[in-house]
Amino acid sequence: MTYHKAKKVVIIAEKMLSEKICRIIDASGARGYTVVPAGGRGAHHKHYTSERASVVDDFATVRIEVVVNNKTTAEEIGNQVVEQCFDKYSGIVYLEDVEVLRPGKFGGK
Amino acid sequence: MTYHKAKKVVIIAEKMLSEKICRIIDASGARGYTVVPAGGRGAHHKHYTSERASVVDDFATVRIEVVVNNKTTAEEIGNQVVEQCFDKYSGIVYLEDVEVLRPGKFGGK
Amino acid sequence: MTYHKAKKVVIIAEKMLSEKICRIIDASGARGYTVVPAGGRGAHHKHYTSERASVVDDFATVRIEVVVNNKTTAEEIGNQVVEQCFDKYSGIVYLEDVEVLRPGKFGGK
Amino acid sequence: MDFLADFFIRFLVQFQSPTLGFLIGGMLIAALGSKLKIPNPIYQFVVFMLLMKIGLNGGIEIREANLFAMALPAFFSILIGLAIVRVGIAIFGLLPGVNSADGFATAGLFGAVSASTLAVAIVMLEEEAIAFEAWAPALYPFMDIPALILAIVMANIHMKKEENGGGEVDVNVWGIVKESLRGSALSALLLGLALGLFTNSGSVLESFYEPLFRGFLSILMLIMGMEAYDRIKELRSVAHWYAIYAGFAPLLHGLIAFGLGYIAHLLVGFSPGGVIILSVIASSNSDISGPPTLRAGIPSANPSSYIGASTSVGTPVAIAVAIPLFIALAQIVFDI
Amino acid sequence: MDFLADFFIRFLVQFQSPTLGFLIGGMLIAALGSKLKIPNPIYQFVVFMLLMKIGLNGGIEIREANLFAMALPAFFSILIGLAIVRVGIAIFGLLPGVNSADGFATAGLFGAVSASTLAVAIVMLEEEAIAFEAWAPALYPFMDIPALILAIVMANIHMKKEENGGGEVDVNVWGIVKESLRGSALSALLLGLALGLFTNSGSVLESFYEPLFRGFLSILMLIMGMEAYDRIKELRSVAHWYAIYAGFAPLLHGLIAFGLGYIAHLLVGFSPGGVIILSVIASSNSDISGPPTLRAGIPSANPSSYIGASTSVGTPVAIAVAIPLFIALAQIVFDI
Amino acid sequence: MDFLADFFIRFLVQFQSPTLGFLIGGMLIAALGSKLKIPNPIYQFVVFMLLMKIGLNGGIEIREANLFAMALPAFFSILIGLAIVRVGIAIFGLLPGVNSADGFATAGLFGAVSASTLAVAIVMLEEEAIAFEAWAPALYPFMDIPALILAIVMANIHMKKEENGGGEVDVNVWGIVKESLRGSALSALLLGLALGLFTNSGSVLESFYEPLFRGFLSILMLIMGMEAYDRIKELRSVAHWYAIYAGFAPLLHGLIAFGLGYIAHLLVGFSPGGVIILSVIASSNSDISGPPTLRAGIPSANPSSYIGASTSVGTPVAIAVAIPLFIALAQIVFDI
Ligand SMILES: Nc1ncnc2c1ncn2[C@@H]1O[C@H](COP(=O)(O)O)[C@@H](O)[C@H]1O
Ligand SMILES: Nc1ncnc2c1ncn2[C@@H]1O[C@H](COP(=O)(O)O)[C@@H](O)[C@H]1O
Ligand SMILES: Nc1ncnc2c1ncn2[C@@H]1O[C@H](COP(=O)(O)O)[C@@H](O)[C@H]1O
Ligand code: NA
Ligand code: NA
Ligand code: NA
Repeated sequence: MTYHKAKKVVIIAEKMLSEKICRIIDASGARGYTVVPAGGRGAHHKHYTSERASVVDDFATVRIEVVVNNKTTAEEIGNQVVEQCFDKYSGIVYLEDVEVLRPGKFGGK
Repeated sequence: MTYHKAKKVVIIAEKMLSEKICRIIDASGARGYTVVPAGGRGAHHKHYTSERASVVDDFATVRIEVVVNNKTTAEEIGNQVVEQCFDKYSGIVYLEDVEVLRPGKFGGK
Repeated sequence: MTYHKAKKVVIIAEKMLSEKICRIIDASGARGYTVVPAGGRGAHHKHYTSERASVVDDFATVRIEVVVNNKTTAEEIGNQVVEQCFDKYSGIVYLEDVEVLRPGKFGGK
Repeated sequence: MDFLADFFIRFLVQFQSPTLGFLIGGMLIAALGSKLKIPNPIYQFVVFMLLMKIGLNGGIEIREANLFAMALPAFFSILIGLAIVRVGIAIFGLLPGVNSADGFATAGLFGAVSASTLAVAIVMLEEEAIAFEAWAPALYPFMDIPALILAIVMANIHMKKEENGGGEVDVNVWGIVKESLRGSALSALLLGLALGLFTNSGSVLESFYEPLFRGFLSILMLIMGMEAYDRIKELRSVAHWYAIYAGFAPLLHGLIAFGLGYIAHLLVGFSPGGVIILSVIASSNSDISGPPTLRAGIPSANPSSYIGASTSVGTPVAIAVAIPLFIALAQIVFDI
Repeated sequence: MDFLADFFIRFLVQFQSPTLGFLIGGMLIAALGSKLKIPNPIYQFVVFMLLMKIGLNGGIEIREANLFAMALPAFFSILIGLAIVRVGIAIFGLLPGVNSADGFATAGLFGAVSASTLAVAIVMLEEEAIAFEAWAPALYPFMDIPALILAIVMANIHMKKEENGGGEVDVNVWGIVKESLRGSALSALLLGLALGLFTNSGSVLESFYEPLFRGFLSILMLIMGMEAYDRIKELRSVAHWYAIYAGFAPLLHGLIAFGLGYIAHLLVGFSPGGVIILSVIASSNSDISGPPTLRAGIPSANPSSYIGASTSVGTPVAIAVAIPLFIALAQIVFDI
Repeated sequence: MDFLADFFIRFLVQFQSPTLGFLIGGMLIAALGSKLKIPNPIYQFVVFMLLMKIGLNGGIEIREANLFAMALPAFFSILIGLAIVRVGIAIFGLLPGVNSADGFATAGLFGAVSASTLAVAIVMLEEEAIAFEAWAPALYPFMDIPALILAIVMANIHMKKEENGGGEVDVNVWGIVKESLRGSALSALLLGLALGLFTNSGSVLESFYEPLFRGFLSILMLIMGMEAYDRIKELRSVAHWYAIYAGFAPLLHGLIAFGLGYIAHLLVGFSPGGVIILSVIASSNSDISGPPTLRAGIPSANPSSYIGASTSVGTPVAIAVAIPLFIALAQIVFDI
């Protein structure tokens, strides 16, 4: 089996944005994504992990990762998320190089 | 302290496969792995994160990451997982370049 | 929008160390970090994920990731964590190359 | 005519039961897009509590029971489990556009048993003051396990045939039995039975598991209702046959069991309440342990088809239609 | 003078209430750095249990209620919600160093309603054996939703004006209503009301939701106490005006409501207990559904300012000061 | 001879206790590979509920207690905690193949106290209708904290000596005290005590914490049983001495405490039930707060050795052997 170059986009954002972000990802042509509940601290304020009772659950953060088989789609997802979500809400986006087997599974437009 | 090149393998799979995948990792000579419960959407269907009551818990997904100090072991783990698990069940695998301190901790065969 | 090179540090450690590690990160000049509860196996012993009742919760592990906009800060965080925490406790650290939009958000000293 | 009128009145009255109310309420708020969610750890704990209570109760009362009387109903349970699967596979074989692996898995799931449906039946019988044998809920594994085994074995024989024109098929039957017994639902039930049988657990049952039973059941119904609605989307993405099967199969299966239960009533004095329990077990379809067992045993089957059919249609029909139906039927047949 | 002495005695006695004890205990152990934590799934479940109980109770008793009597208090609730927001925005507009978006959001949060404060009031009234209309807790959404809508609409108009000198502002009012009703707190309350109204849920209420109510409330208070302390740090990072506002606003809002409640008492016989409930609803500030709605509706507001003010100051004041105050006031005014 | 026969009968009868049943049941289903799991949030909540109940109960009854009577047992508790650690360290020092850090940590863990074992003892005494001083469970920290401190201090002195031939050792004793008191178990116990003492918490205790106590204890026992089995693998990977020590130490420690408790009985009228509580506290080993404190204080010790020994052997022996043993012993010695 051979490994093929691909791109991963990681988005860390408030939980309440996750639906919107997933719609952006779906629209980009990516074939899937993975979501993990997270906590953390950023420029604005501290977010608790989902383990501890927190009166405002929606302010917890999630970490979403998407692997796509080309750079353009990855950058496009990143751009869209920053434009549509991160002008007003907290969050970060970054890209990484990865290698995948079966690149067909990771479609991009 | 100096940083040494190493490889990370990330596997996202149905929870029910996690034991089998951990056995593959152990057999590869890797010295450890980290597991995080996850949710997501893939080619087949949507998986909920473990936070929400889901009647079928075993269908949630996990994200497993393994750092090993050479490319061959990493690729071998990826190949084994795809061959033994992902013909029938859902999941993805990808590799990444990382840099580690103390490479001795990340044995490979 | 253009993407800029940056570094990510990932630290996997026992939960009880997380406060100390967050202090190291804050001191480094990084602008934020993200924490995810994890389980896993390492050189020493097995850690359960936080889903399963475990009599000793503090021994669960966490995965902390920090994105900073320069290599030196990243390496410095890694060095500090290994020196101050991992002589006695279990854990691993690794660095990765990432690309970010808005590099100003990821300060380093 | 009188029968039907009588039947419909009894049937409608049960719709005021809070248990059904929570089920329907769950569907409703999911449909309205409510963000209310019951956390997963609570769900797992609720299921544990219900099965532990059913187990403890059975274990304590079984001590005085004549277990020989259980032999025939247990045998019938095995028979019913196997029959449901065979009939289901035959039906799906005739339907166009149904993937064969999906058909095997769906038939297996409907042959297997739902712990939550069983819990509802127990509460409903208590409400109606209809007695049943303490060991009746313990018929569960006798129907559940054979059904799962048969479905997996037949699926594997079929796959092998398609791949290489037949030949040796080795399915690890003992592995399936073990996996079923180890599942969280059956484990809790059997542990409860053992504790009820061997320890003085009467006081903890009465002070804790018993009083919380109906309340936790109401919460489970809420969850089942929300899931039922959520899974409809998945169900829509597969052939309609699954939904149609899931709509009528619970009633058919329950009727088969009612017939055999009636025979057991005549032969060994199986109580009317026991006959209802047997019918409900048959009409239920597995929601907790069945799906992972089938996922492992028939990996090529698409979970969306069998889980969608079961959670969105089969379970609501079993709870909201089959249980009141078989209670009403028994009340008329046995004149209770 | 007699009034004041009497008042203080009544007031102090209530500090021995275990409910307040758990709240203060929670603050204390958080301040002492305790690692005790109540897991998040338990918190979510506790909130569900409390609201489901309040809902079921209301639903069951509303059956016999004369709902026309509800019209005036409901209308007053809307009025109060709107007034609180307008007054709040006016106050913050006068204060120096207050970001306008933050002011709008804080005013909205204090106009909205806290389910936990409401639950405490219900327990306190039961302890004091003061009766209230079964539908009184259902006044909650009548005050909550208009307040949130008004705050969000006014904030958006203001932002638009600043950006482009006014012009069309379109705020999705129906969207805010839907989002409020779909929030986990209101969903649970309304579901409970519906189940109480339409099903025979009396037995499950009595056997499960009712007996666990006070215990779960004690746990909720512990959590609120710990959160109150934890958020103080966040509150410190913003202008002091939020804390000052949060300290006196609950009393002011409660007094406005008490006055209108008194009028309803004279006009339509609104009970003294109902007047207390109305006052407490007004003095409370939303902790569960309000913050996410405001976060979505006024994204430029900094959550630290409004959540800090509400959780660390507003809620403790509403629970520990406003509830005993309005009970004592009612006892004197209505001579009960 | 009569004594022994009598003793064994009393001892065996207690094996039918549901509490022990759940413990053994937990081990059994873990050994059989069951997938049943109690979610972590439920476990944390169960522990909170148990300790809050013990605390509230103590706090309420302490009001009327003569606290001077507590002085001698409290002093003895400190003594016992210190003695257990010294003796334990001496024993491990003599054993071959035992890493010294691991020995210090294990001795510390067995000197410290288990909240769950204490809860079982309280239930068992209630079942046997043996009275004890309301403050007896509050002896817990008097034994727990000194034991942890001594173990950590001695370990650090030892390490320093090995590293640089002695010299200044500075261990933050006050830090250890604080960390112990802040741990989730002691926090809940002390918070409960304070609330019981200062608020009218009788009603919430009676309506919530009290009735759920035995049921939640049964769930805790199930978890402890499953963990005991799971940790055996870890225990196997370390020297056998830990298991051997863990098997007899609970009895030895309990006997020491029984002796001192007897003296307190003679001197200040410490009740037989109190003597049993003291013995059980001594024979227990810390499962919740001890391990993290030791992990922080003696980082070079391998948690597998001390947690394995404690969870897999020490706790089951303390619960299943020591508690019935000391009850039976007290029944004979005090003729109750
Ligand atoms: N430099 C960073 N590295 C990793 N995660 C970050 C970083 N900055 C922010 N985050 C995550 O993004 C969330 C929101 O950040 P912010 O928008 O800065 O408030 C935080 O809660 C963190 O989880
Ligand atoms: N392109 C992707 N990027 C990230 N995660 C993915 C991707 N595709 C699939 N996954 C994850 O892998 C799981 C199974 O995917 P699948 O095999 O496509 O059903 C999903 O639930 C996702 O969590
Ligand atoms: N090679 C590895 N790859 C990924 N995670 C690891 C690796 N080694 C250790 N870990 C994680 O680090 C934790 C502590 O490891 P250790 O210090 O080796 O006991 C483990 O529980 C794992 O979660
Ligand atoms: Na069935
Ligand atoms: Na308000
Ligand atoms: Na001890």
